[in-house]
Amino acid sequence: MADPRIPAAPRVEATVLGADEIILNMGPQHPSTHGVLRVKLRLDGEKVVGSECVVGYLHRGVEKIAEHRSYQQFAPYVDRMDYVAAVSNGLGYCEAVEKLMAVEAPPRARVVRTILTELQRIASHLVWLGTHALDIGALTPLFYCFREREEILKIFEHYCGARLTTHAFRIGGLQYETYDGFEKDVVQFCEPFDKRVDDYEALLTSNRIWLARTKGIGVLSAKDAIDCGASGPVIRGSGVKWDIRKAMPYAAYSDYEFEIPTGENGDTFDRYMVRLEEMRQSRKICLQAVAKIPAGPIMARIGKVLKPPPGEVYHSIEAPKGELGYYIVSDGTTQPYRVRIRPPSLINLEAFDKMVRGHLIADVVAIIGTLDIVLGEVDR
Amino acid sequence: MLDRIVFDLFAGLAILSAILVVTRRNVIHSAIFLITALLATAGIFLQLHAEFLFIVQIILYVGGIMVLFVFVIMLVNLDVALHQMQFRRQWWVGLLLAIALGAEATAAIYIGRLGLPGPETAPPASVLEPNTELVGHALFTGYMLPFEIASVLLLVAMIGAVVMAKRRT
Amino acid sequence: MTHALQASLEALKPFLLPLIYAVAIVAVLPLLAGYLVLMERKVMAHMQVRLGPVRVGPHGLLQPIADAFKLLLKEDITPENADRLVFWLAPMLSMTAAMLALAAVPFGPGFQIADLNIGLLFVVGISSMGIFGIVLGGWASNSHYSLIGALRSAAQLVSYETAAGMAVVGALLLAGTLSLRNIVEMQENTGVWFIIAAPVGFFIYLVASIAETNRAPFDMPEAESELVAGYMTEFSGFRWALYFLAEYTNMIVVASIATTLFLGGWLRPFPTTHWLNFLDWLPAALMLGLAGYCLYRTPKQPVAIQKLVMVLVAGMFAAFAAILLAPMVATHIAGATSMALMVASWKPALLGGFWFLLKVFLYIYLFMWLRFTFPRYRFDQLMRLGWQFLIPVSIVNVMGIALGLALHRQWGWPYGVALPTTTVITLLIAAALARTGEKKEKDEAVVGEFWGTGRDA
Amino acid sequence: MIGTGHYLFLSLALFLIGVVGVVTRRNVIIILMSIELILNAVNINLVAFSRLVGSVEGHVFAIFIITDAAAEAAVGLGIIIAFFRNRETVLADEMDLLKW
Repeated sequence: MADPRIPAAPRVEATVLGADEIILNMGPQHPSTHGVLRVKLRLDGEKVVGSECVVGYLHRGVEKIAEHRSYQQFAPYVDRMDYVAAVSNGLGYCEAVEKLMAVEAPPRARVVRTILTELQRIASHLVWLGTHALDIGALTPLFYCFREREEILKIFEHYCGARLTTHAFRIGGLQYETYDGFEKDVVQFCEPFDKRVDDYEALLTSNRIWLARTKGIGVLSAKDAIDCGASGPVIRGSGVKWDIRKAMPYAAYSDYEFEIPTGENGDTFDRYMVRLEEMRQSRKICLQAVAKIPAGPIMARIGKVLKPPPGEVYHSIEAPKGELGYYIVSDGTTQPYRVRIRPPSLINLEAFDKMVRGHLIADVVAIIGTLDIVLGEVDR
Repeated sequence: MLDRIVFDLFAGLAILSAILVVTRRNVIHSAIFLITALLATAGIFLQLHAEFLFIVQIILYVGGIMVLFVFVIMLVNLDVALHQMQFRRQWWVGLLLAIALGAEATAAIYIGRLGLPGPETAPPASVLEPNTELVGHALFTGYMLPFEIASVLLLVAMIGAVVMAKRRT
Repeated sequence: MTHALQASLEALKPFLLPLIYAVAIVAVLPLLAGYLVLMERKVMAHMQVRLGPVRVGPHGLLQPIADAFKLLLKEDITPENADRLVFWLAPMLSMTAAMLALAAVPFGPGFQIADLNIGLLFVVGISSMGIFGIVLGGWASNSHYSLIGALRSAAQLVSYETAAGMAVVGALLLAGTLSLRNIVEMQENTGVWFIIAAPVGFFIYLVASIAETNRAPFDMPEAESELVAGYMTEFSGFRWALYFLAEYTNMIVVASIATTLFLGGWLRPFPTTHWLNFLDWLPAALMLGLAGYCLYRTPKQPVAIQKLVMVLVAGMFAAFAAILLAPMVATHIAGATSMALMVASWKPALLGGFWFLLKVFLYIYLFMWLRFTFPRYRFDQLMRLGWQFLIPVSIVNVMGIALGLALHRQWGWPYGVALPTTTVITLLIAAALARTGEKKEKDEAVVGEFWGTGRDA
Repeated sequence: MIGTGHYLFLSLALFLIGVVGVVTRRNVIIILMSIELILNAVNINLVAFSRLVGSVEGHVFAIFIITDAAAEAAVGLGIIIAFFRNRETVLADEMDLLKW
């Protein structure tokens, strides 16, 4: 199993503990490990000298389940991976299967998908911002973030009846036409949203304590970020301009104008700024998209029973947390032969040990927060 | 009468907890009983109309030095130490020595006691009032030099402690 | 026999009034702490666009009582490898120290258990013993979270007590006495609260007292997102309630000290300005206003029993108003019967108590406000702030006040010139200190200490 | 009425207990605590005589002794921490190295 070419990372318990070292077991039940992550920390006083992430407490065998479900049946399962960004998961899966079958969703469906996915990105970042601030001890932003998130969830609820695990898209397009007043709702949410982000910034960005707690914390250099395969805001915070929406456009992203924000130092503060800016950019995309939703069908012409030709496909999208990839192998039957999912949270978590060494316990929670992991996705 | 009760209470508490300090196996328990002994002594000070010293005892000894002790005990807490032998093998020599010393001192006090003026001749408590002002006055006039030397001593001790406890890298 | 009884009663007489005060404080304090929690939750809720407790009683007014019952009935768990004796002792130690400190606090001109001539030192010393409750509790739990919380707490308290002590010394120089009652009387004689004479000292005491009571943004020992609950992690039920009670009692203690030292204790604003005497009517008016508001809200309560509770609360406020109003009215009755005179003589005590509690609550409100606004400091930053900024500034502050007093007394500068001058000097030095500290922090920032910041790609 | 003798005997008792602690215990921290007991006993003496004579000089000396105790505790505990870090023991009779 171990690759001899890779030098083994020192395990937490690998060597004898020094006189004033202790092992602190953080999680799986802990208020700020964002679910059931378990981190074994080796501490010298309060300083972290070693860490090991133990994942798998939320493993449900999603990939294995896929092998016993038809392509359509599996779609709701992916919602349960990154449960704060269910729409994005669904988009990635549907597009992957469409690619495998060589069909394309009609333009109207693609635009609506883009709008919903960008709204979901904002919602996911809002959850991140609230919980991250809570980890660092600011209690109040959470409730302001959830106030805005509620509006997004209301749009989802109107559109497909569900708020959290939406199953909004179908393979080949959309099941539901947009409801009356969809455009108005989206515009109504997006117009004042810029001001809301300014509000969050007023609470945090210029706060001395916030700066002291985030600047220079969890520094990840661009090289390290690339080496460990990080993606999404984590790699962009390190200054690498990498966004699949631009690099390999999918859905309708090539039609819209938006910027890719990047950081400079790769510290927690930069990732915070990157995510805030991403929310603003997502709002911009939503406004552009909602202004001209093309008319037309919402579903491509595909059969009731999907039988993709034998073959394999890899398709990835820019989920709120990073690159979400689906690798699907088809053997020509109604059920996939193998589905492999590349969850961004798990790969980003690889950088955890590098970021956390030498920092204090208080920074550990800040770093877990800044990586924005969702354990449903890490463990699948 | 009330005086007597107060004295017996505090003295008994002090001696009992002092004995517990030197006999407990667990260091933290020892520290707790030392705190009790120090508080009881503070009570004795109060009875002797040394109000300022009473509060100095609480703030410095209990609130400062003992916190330091407890802090260090937690830093070096070793479960192993609990199961080791707590007393030296020659403990009885020490005990005998202490008893001899005690007998000698007791005899000395008992004999010398007659030379001491009785409690009736003690000046009224109001001589020591206002206590804080008097102590402060004495400290900053007659004992200015010792006071300054004590502050230098504290500085030296502080630097020494920092140097000692600092990690050599 | 009856003679002996009478004699002993005679002997006990000086203890009677303090005893009544003590019982009153011990009986009221838990209730007060419970309602402080409710106040905190309500204030927090309204700052965070939500409602807070509303289910138990109108506006959640009975929530503290329900909470208390829940805590009392909860299972009391002792961890298996805990040190039972210490685990049992620690919460009580915390609580005892916090309550004992209240013994010397003057709540009003007549309402004080004991006017010690070392009063201030007594409060500081006793409340510094509360730390043993935290440290020993954390150690006895035999859990790493608790232990780290306890160690943080010990270091934090020792550091910030120094700063708080120095800030207190500043006010002591102005007052020239350690007796809390005399300090307030001194402010009455000077005609100016010490917060105006020594604003820097008040600021230092404010920060240090937040740190001493382990409140956010200095709540390192119990930082819930890092250490679960710090030293309280393993405590449940009644013991946990004792810790909680101790925390809120400590808040009341530090707020009382700040009120006494800097905010004029039981004095109303501008106690010597006579055209402001109408302020004496304010307490009663405020209570009447509250009662009126409760009555106004009564018909809007959904359930009959909530209406009833609301009316009762209104009645309570009205009763308070009547009590506060009685001496005011009695002084204005020309008849001057002995009864009216007696009632009139209560005036300073009643109004003093009102102003004192009002200031204490405002101070605690400030604590809460800060808690909901700021993120939490990190432990080393907290230590740096304490040792490299607060303690030097507090020492400079003491020297500044001493200089101001010397200018006033030796060289005859007027009070209103000498102290502001030295305050400005102190502020300048503090600003310089902050600037150098910031510069040093920037130089020492951990950016790239462990991993390079090289950028490619 | 309590005579000075009472205080002297109390002080003596505390002093002796402290001495016993110093000479019999192996744990350095407890030895340090016993020294605190001894210093404390001395303070009682000073304060009792101060009361007898009716002057505060005994109090002043007691304050100096408390200062001294603080200095001693700080340095002593610093040494203990340094020693523990290297040898992982707090037992006095295992401290048998002059240098490491």
